[in-house]
Amino acid sequence: MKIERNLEEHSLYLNMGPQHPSTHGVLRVILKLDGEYIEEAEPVLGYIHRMHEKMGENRTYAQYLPNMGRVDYLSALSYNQCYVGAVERLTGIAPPPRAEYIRVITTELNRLSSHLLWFGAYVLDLGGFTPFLYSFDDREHILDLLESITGSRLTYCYFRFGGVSKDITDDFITGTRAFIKRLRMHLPMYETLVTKNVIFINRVKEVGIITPEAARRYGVTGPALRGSGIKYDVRKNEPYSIYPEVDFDIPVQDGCDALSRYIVRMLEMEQSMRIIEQALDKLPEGPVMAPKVPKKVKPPKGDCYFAVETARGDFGIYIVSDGTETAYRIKLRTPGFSNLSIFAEISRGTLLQDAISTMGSLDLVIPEIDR
Amino acid sequence: MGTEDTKIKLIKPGVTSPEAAAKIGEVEPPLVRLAVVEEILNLCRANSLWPMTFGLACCAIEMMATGMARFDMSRFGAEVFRPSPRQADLMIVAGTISKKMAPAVVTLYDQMPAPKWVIAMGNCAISGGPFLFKGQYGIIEGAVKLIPVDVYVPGCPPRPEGLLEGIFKLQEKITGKRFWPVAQRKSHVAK
Amino acid sequence: MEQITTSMLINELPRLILSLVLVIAFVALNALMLVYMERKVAGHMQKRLGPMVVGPHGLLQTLVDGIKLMGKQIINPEEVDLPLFRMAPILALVPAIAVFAVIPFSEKLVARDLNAGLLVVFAYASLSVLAILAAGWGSNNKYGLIGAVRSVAQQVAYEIPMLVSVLSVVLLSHTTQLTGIVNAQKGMWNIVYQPVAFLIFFICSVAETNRAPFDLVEGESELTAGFHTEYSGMGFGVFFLAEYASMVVGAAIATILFLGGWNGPTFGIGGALSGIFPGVLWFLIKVYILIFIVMWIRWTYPRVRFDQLLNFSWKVLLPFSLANLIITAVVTKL
Amino acid sequence: MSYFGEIYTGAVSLIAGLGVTGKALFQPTVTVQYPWETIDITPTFRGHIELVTDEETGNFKCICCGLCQLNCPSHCISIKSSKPEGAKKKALDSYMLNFTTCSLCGTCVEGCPADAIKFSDDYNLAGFSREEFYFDLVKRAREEK
Repeated sequence: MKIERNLEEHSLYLNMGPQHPSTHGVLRVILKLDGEYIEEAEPVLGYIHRMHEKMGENRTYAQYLPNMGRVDYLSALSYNQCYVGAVERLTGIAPPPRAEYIRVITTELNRLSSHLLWFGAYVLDLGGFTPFLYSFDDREHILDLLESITGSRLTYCYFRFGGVSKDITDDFITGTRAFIKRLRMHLPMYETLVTKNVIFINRVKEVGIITPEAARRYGVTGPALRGSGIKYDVRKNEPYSIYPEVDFDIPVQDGCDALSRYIVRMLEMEQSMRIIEQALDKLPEGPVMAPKVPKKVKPPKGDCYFAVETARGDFGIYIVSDGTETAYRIKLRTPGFSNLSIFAEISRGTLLQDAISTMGSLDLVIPEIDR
Repeated sequence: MGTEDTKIKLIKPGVTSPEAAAKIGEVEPPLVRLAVVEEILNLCRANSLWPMTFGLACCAIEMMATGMARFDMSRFGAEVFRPSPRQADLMIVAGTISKKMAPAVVTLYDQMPAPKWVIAMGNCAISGGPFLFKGQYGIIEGAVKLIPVDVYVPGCPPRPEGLLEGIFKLQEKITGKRFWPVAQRKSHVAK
Repeated sequence: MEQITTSMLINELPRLILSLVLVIAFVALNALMLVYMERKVAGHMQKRLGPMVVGPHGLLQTLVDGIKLMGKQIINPEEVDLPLFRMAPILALVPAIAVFAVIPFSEKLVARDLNAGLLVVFAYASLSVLAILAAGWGSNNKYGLIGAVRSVAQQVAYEIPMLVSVLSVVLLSHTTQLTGIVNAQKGMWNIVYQPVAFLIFFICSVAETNRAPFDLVEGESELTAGFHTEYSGMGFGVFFLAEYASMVVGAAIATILFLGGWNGPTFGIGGALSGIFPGVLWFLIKVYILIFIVMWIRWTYPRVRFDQLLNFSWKVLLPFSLANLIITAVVTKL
Repeated sequence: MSYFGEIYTGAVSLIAGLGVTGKALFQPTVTVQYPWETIDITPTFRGHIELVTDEETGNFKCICCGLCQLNCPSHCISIKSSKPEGAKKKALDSYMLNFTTCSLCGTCVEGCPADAIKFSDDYNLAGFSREEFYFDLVKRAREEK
C-alpha cells in the first residue's frame, strides 16, 4: 500500500555547512529530510571561490604557477605537473629526463600523502578518531621529504617550465626508500584497525552506490570511477611524463559502493609506492632544467589541453594563448566538481549518516571544486 | 550555577577591541571587578583555548597537523576542537574568506560566547594573500575586515610551529606575560 | 506517622546531607580525574602526549577548563524554550548523582541500602533520556532535535537487553539489594557464571551513556555537537559532568553485578591479594579498569550507523540476553 | 549459521582493532615538544625573503634591477633605488616586502640575477598586527648585522 503524504509538512530542511565538521571545508549541502532519510540533497558551491581562472588572465604564465599549488592543496604537485605540462606542450619546451623522473617521484609521494590524509579524514567522518592521527603521523614523513626538496609543506610550487626548480639529493632518495619500507609495514596495521573492522565495513558497504552508467553520465573520475568498475586512469589511458616506462596496475573494484572506493585508494597507495621505487631505480643523471627556457614564456597563438591523474581524478587544463605573456583564457577541469555533482543523485533516499560516508568517500577538496 | 556571577565577568577590557564589544552588544562590562579573580580567570582562559573546528582552505590542513601527534596542541590544553561555535573560545580563521562565506564567518563569530579570540592563520586570512590582485572580485581582504583579530600568523601556509607560536602570543595577550621559552632556532642539515 | 517523620529527620538528616556532599564531591572530582585520564589515554593511544603544561603532566588541565567554562558568557539563543533549555543540564546531572545513593562502595559505605536498590538504579538511569530530549527539543536547533530523537530510540532499544541480562544475575543471587548481590559473589564472581550477561550489560551501558561507538546523540561528524550544540559555558560543562558521572555509574553497577563489588579476587593467585587493599579501593580499581576499557573502545572504533545500532540491539543483544536468562533460570532450578 | 558466523568474525575484528590501539598505548610518542625542542628545519625551507650581503664589502648584493618586483605574482615587493651623483651603480634605498600577500613561490629568489635575496628560516612568525609583517628588509639586514 502506498501511503500518500504531504511532503511539505513532513520534511525537515537541514543546512549542512558551510561550517560543518564533515564537509571538509566550506561546502554547504541543503538536505531535505524525512526523519533521517534524505529526500533531496542540494550542494551549494562558491563559498571558497578564489578566482583561479580569472587570475590566469591577469598573471603571466610563470606568475600563475603558485596558484596551482592552491587549487587542490592536497595534491598540489599533480596540479603543478598539469599546468607545467600544458605550457610545455604549447611552447614546445622539453624537460630533461631526470626532471621528468623527479616530477613523477614527487607527484606520487604527494598522491600518497593525499590518500593518507583522505584515509584518516574518512575514518574521522565515520567517527573513528585514532586512525586519523596514525595516518597523519605517516604523512608527516612525506611532508618532511617533500619539504627538504621543495621548501614548503603543503602548497608546493616546485615544477618549472622545462624542469624542476631544485635537484633531489641522496638524502631524499634514501629517505624515500625508508619511508616506503615504513608505510609497507604500516598498511597492514591500518587494515586491522579499519579495513577489517566490522563497524567500518557496515558503515561503508553498499552505501553511496555509483553505477557505472551514472558515473559515465556525470563524468566521475579517479578512484570514485574505478570503484565502479571502470578502468580509466589518465596515467594509462593518455600516458604522459614517464608513466609508460614504469610498470604499475590500475586497481579496480566493481562494488560501486563506498567500500570499493576505499579499497581502490588503499590499493593505489601500493601502486604509487611501486612507481616511486621503479623511478628511483631508473633515475637518470643529468640536468633538471631544459637548457633553453626563455626568461619570458610567450607561447605562440593557439590552444592546448593537458590532463593528469591527480589523487582525486582527471584534472585537465585548457589554455588559450593569444601570443602574449598572459594567457587569454585558462580553464580548469577539476575532478571534484564532477565527483560532487553526482552526490545529489546517489544520496537520495539514504540515511543522513550514509550521506556522510558517501560524501567522504568521494574525497572532496572544496577549493578545487569552487576554484 | 552562579549565573549572575558568570554574566558579570564576561570579558577583560582590552581583550577584544572596544569596537567588537560594541558590535556584539550583549557583552556587559563587569560591574565589580576583582583583580585577583580576573587574573585567575584569565590564567585559566589562556590555558584552555578550545578552537572551533572551522577550516576554510589550505591552512586548515596545517591547523589539523598542529593538533596531530607530532606537534600536539593538546599539550597546551588546546586540542578540544569543538564543532559548535557555542563551546569554542578561539576561532582560527584558516584560509581565504570569500565574499560568499563572509556572512557565515561573522555569524559564527557572533555565536561564540565571550570572551572569545580570533587568530588569523595564513596570509589569506591576514590580507587576502596571493589572491589579492587588482580588480579581484571574490575575496575579503583579510579577516580583520569582518571581525576583530587578535593574533596574526603569516605564512602560506604557516608551519604548525607558527600556529603554536600564535597561540602563545594569544596567551601573552590574555594574561600579559609569556609562559613558554622562545624556541631556539637552529638550522640543520636534512636527515 | 508524625513521630516517625521527626525521628527520621533527626537521625537521618545529617547522614543525608553528608552523603549528598560526599557524592557531589566524588562526582566532581571523578569527572576531573576521568576527563584528564581520557585525554591522556587518547593522547598516548595516538602516540602523542596529551595535556602537559598545566600542573605536573597537565594534571590541572581539566580544573582550568572547568573554571574557564564557568567564566564564559551564558547565551540564550533566540526562540529557545527557556525553562526546558536551562533545566536540561541539571536534569541530566541529578539522576546520575541520585543513583549514588544506593551504590555500595564497600560493605559499610553506602548511603541507603535499599532492598530494591537495583530497581532504583535503573529507574534513575532511564531518566537521563528525558534530559537529552529536553535539551534537544528546547534548544530550537535541528541538529539538537535529531540528536534528541535518536537518543530516545537508542535508550529504548538498549534498556531492554540490559534489564534482561541483569535479571539473570538477580536469579543467581535471589535479591535486588545491591549489597546482597555483592555478598552472593563472595565465593566466585558472577562474570564467571554469566559472561554473556556481562558482555551484554557492558555494551548496553556504553550505549546508555552515549559513548562511542554509540555516540550517535552527539555524533560530531553528522550533528556537529548533537543535543548540546546550543549550550555554551557551564551548560555544556554540566552535560559533560553528567556524562562522566553516568559513566562511573555504569561501571559501578557492572562491578557490583558481575565483578564482585568491593570483594578482592577470591580465586587463583588473586586470593592472596584480596586482603591487601580495603574494599573501597578494590571497588574503585575495578570501576576504573572498566572505564578505561570504555575509553579504549571510544578511541578505537568508528561510529555505528543508526539503523545498525537498533538492529544490533533487537537482533543480537535481545535474543542472546533472553536465551541467557532462560538457560540461567533452568540451571538454577535444576 | 551465518548469523553466528557474522557475530564471531565481527567480534574478532573488534578485538584485533583494540589490539592495535592498545599496542600504540605503550609505544613511544612522536611528539616534538615545540618551544623546548624544535624539528630540524631543512636548509631549503622557504621563509620570507632576506637580502644577502656581500661578505667582502659588506654591501648588499642587490643591483636594483627590479626583476623580483616585476616577477612577483602577488606584487609584494617594492624597491626604491637611486643613483647617487657620480656613482656607477644604483644604490638600494628601501626594499619593502609585504609578507602578508606572499605565496612563497620562490620566483623572486630564482629570478634574481645577482643572487641577492635568499629565503630566511623564520618558521614561527606570529604577531599582534599585520603591519608587523610589512618587512623593511634593508633595515632588517642592517639590524641583524
